[in-house]
Amino acid sequence: MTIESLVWFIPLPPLLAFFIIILITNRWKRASHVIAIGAAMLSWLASMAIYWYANQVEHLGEHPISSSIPWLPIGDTWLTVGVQIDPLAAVTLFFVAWTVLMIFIYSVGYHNYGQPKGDHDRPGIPPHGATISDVQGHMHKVPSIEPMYSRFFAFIGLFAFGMYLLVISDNLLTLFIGWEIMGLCSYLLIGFWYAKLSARAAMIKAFLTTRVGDVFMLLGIAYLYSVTGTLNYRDILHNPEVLHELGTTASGFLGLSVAGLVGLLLFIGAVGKSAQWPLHVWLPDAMEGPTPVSAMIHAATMVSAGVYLTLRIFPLLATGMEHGHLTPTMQVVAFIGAFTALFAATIAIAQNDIKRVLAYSTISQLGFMFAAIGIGAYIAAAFHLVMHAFFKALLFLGSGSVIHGVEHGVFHTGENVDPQDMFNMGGLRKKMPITFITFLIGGLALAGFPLITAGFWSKDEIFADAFGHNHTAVFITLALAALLTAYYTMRQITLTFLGEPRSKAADHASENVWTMTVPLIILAIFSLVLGWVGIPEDFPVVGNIIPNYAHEFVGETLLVEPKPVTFNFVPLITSIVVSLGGLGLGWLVYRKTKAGAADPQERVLGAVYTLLQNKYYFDELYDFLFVRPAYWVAEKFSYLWMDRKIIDGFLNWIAHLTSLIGNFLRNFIDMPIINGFGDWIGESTKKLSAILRPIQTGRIQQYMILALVTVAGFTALFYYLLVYGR
Amino acid sequence: MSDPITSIGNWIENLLVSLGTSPGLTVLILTALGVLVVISFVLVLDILLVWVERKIVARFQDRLGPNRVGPFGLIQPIADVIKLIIKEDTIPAGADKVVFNLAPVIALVAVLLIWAVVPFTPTLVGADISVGVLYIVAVGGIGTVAIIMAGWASNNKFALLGAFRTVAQIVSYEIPLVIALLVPVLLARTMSVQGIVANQEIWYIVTAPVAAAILLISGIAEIGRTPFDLLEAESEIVAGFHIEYSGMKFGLFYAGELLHALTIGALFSTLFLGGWRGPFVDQFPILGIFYLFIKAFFVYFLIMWIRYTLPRIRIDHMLNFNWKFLTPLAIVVLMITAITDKLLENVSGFGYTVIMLGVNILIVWITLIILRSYSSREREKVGEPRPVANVDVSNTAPGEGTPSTSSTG
Amino acid sequence: MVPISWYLIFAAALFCIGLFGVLARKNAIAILMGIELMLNAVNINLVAFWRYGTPRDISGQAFAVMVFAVAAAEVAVGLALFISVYRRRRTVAADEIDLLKW
Amino acid sequence: MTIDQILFILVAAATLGAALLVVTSRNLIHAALWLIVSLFGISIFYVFLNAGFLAVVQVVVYIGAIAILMIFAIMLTRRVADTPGPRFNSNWIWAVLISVVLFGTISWIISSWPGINGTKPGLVEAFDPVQKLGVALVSPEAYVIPFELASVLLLAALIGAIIVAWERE
Repeated sequence: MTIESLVWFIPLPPLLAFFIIILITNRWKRASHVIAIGAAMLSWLASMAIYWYANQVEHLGEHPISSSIPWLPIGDTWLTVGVQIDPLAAVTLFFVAWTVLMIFIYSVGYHNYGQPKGDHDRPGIPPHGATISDVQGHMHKVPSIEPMYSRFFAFIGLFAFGMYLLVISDNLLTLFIGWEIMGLCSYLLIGFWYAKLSARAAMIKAFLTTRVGDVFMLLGIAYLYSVTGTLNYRDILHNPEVLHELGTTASGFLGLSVAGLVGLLLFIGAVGKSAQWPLHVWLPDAMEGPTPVSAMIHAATMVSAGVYLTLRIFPLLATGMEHGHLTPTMQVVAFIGAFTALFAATIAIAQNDIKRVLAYSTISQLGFMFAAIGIGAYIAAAFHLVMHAFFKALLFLGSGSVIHGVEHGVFHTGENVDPQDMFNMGGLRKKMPITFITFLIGGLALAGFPLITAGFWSKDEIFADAFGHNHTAVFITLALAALLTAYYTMRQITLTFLGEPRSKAADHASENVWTMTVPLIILAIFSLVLGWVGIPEDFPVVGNIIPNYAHEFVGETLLVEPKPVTFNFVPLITSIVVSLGGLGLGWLVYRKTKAGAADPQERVLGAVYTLLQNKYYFDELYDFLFVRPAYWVAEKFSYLWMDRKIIDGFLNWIAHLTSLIGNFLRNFIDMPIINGFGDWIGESTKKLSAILRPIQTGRIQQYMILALVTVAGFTALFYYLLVYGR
Repeated sequence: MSDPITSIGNWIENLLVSLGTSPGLTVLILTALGVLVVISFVLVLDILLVWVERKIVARFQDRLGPNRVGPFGLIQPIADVIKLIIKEDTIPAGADKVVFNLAPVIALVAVLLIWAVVPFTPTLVGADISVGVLYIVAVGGIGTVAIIMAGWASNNKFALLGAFRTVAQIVSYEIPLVIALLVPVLLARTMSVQGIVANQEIWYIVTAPVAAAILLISGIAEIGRTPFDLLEAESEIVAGFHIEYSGMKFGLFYAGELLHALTIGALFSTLFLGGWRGPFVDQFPILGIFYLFIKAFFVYFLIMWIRYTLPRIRIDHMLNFNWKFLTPLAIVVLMITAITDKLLENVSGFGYTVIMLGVNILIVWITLIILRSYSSREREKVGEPRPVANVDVSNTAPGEGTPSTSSTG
Repeated sequence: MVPISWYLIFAAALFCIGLFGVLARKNAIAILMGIELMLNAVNINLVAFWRYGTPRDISGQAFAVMVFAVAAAEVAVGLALFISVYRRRRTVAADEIDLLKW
Repeated sequence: MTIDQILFILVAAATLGAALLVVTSRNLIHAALWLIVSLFGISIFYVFLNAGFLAVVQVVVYIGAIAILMIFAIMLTRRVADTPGPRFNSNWIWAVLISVVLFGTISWIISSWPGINGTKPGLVEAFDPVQKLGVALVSPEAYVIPFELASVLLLAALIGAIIVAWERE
């Protein structure tokens, strides 16, 4: 099988797994997860093979692995769909494959496979735990298996299919298809425990918010197709004529060029998907779903998809960019990115829910990437995307592990505490060491701890680019955001793992099964070592040990390979200072937090703290701006006035008229004439049948005799006619 | 002089022809004579069987058995017969006299009829009809009719029940019997019993042991001996279909049963043990009779062994055993034998035998594996603990409320 | 030497007896017996024609075998029907099973 | 009057007599037993006609299976099996009439058939009807389709009988 067909093969296993589980094994938990993980494993193998092969190819950027088939006839041409692996797709494939596989394996343990069925678990609510009696007859409360276990694996299977499709596709259309599939899956998975009101609200919120972005994105795609007549990456993004054409013609909208407008529209789609301000509101609520889902959405797949798309269309954004001077669209991107980075970081410092903190950190990290793209730091963005995928997946899975452990404690003690609130935790480093170590690694990576962690290198590169192309505003904003990032990361780690347990549940927390810990370890390793592939050559000391693989490999994707910025100490110092400073600050503030004590920030920040804790009241704002008016319109205008008065009134009038006519017809035509005739027919039939009835005696032998006599008579007749007749 | 019986036959024929009887009549007379000879021979043998049976059962039960009348009690059966004859012959009230009296006769005749196709020597066989095997089955059917006649005519609940049981058993066990019979037919390419024997250079018990086993088992069931003697389970239905019979009528049933056992033996040895085959039989065909009866008695002994060793099984077990095990196995054996035989069309005698034997062993092995898994499943189904009485009734559906009454397994 | 006509006449007589049974008997099972007789008469005819016509080709016997199969099936179903009728209505008299009466 | 003619007449008389008793005897069990007798006679006819296979199959199928089944059914419906009362239904006159007329017609037609006095063509030696029948039943250009159909029919009848006679509580 050729390498191209192998590419085609990548997304298929998860899809098949989805159908098999849904249709066949949905009652059979073991088979379900075996199938799902097997599928993930296959895709992983294929992806790794592709990745390895892609690394062998010289100038992959010019000659990507691609093949395509005609799909839809449009007029006289065919709309072709195909697959294409260029460096960007290759690296994306790399981290998607790894994280997806890890998450699949993790989910087995997370949903308590092998535990007894719950006492009164119902589908649609998280398992409440089961009561088992051991040999001495002691009753124990233990976690119980998820009632909709198979369903979950089916969904994430479909989700993985969507992501793979999006990554390998060679045109915006199939990318959009994968995009929407993921939208659906996130909807289904956020609302996985659909019996929880909050989950329902969250799923709808996520769906609608992303839909806003998707509408613009679809507009952009349609516009692009109308002007270029194709959606293929190669045809648009890889030939200078088209790019220049697009870049120079004005769209007549805000003075943007066509390229700029299309880029902007697509970017809005990415904003929706990647939860950038102002469409960020859905992501924190998406924490209602099971933690593997959070990891899936916030690290491996969905949010990355937004960045991936923006990276894809980078040539569109960048066309007409003389060196240093940004196009308006890129300015928008840079602004949104930088702003979101800071904005989300500020919110994150005031959250107590362990997963929400991570959610906001995700938003802010994505902000970093967008900012990087905005300032043209293509490679840095891609690099940070990969790194972030790994350590954020690690962090989410780690937090899930923490929650799981604390839940175990809750079951054990029967104490009624929220297992997600960091203020109920503490001291978990002794209880769950593996989780602690891995989480610590992830946290440090997120905070950009110097030299040893992956996050440091990627972030440092972003800083370097921002500084090197002297976009000072962006640089400062990102620096602040990085500081806050380090701060809340440390806050989280301290509250969760360090210090003394702040609740009996936390005291009784326990380490989880290997299916949950092994993925953590693997991801942790990646979050440590992977950064070293992106060390700039001219970095002091370690610079020349490893070639700057990320730069060489990913850089090929573009037509004109961006040259690395010359090394400068300012950004390096900055990133080291902010990370270490933030970490230290976080530790200082939270190192001795007592049980039930209020958050120390409250004293310092005061009202601002409340503001932050309520996320700048964005939900309320949107509620006021959009939701209420929508309700109002629906209630007052559409329902009462339009429906009731106008439409119903008209209909009632028609109905009245019709009934009048009907009555007339009935009284003067139907009853006398037609019915009379009908009745007469019926009556006469009755009389006739009354005469003929006695023949049917119901005695089979009489029937036979009758039949035989008749036959005999006919035989005689025919015999007479045929033999004597002649 | 190597084949006395045939020569005697020829002599009588010549005599008749010389006396001037028409050829058709001659054939008729000869046939009648032959039938007479065979029947009387077999019946005398039957009287001997009574003694054999009683002696052997005595040995099995660690007794001496009849030893008063005559040497080793050899005259005992004669005494029994006399007793049976002089016993009062009762006919129950409300019985259907004709049928009642007819039943035992038919029962015995049905057994005797089988001997018509049993070949005694290469040259001596009652009627070498081309569908001999099928004939055997057919005659078995007549025996069934006799039993049901007896059961119905006795106008007695137990008799009727016994008849029902018997017929159910016999009719169902006829199926594996017939299929097992088909295996030798397949191997010998003929339905004529004589032909089957003639084709057995290697006894078919070597080439088709599984079929032989099936035939033996279902044969025992056919004659209704332990472990299949539900038709006369004393503990349940007093004596089964012949509860009302006394005197010689009962004697006929009794003789019929004994003889049937021996007949099954003869059949088995004919179909699977090479019938009259044995050393020197080609020179002296008369030896065939002895060989045949030696083998037949051996099988008869086997049957008795089983009878006096095994307990009686329950009726549902009996039927399950037939329908769920014996019949499918028989069908499988028949098919596999046919296929293998077709595949081995041009394989020499020895290799053929070896492969056939191997195939049979394979079948047995697989069957055992299946049985083991089944039995283990059964065991755990039986072994699983019954739900305790104090289950949480709140979330159990009504009906499974008091599970202690519902016995598992 | 028996001429074929004997067989044919015999078969016809058997057939008519069976027919009479079918038409006249009260008990449904007796009616089945009549049907069996009729079928056998037909079989006799088939085999006789085979034997006297062209014994080389076996069609006559083949048809007879088919008739056997059909007869067996018919009896099985018929008796099952009568048993269930008996369960419901406590009778197997053909002229009392007249639910299809007007 | 050769010997096989005598045999023929004897057997035919027995068979017809038994058949008459079948349709007339008051006690159904007797009817069934008589049925067995007459079926046995018919199998003897098969023997006369050199159809040994059919003869034996006749005994197996009819006596071994069908008759037994009938007796079973009779015993299961015993309450009405030996009730006194008319054994014929109201219009048995018609039945007699039709039967007699039919018999007359058939015999008349037979007598007017040219090949009435046809005699058996001699069977050549080494001609095994059983083998030939077996081949014919499974050879595609002969009767394999009807054969399979018959087997399917039997299976259907089996299942149908079980379903119909099933006692549902």
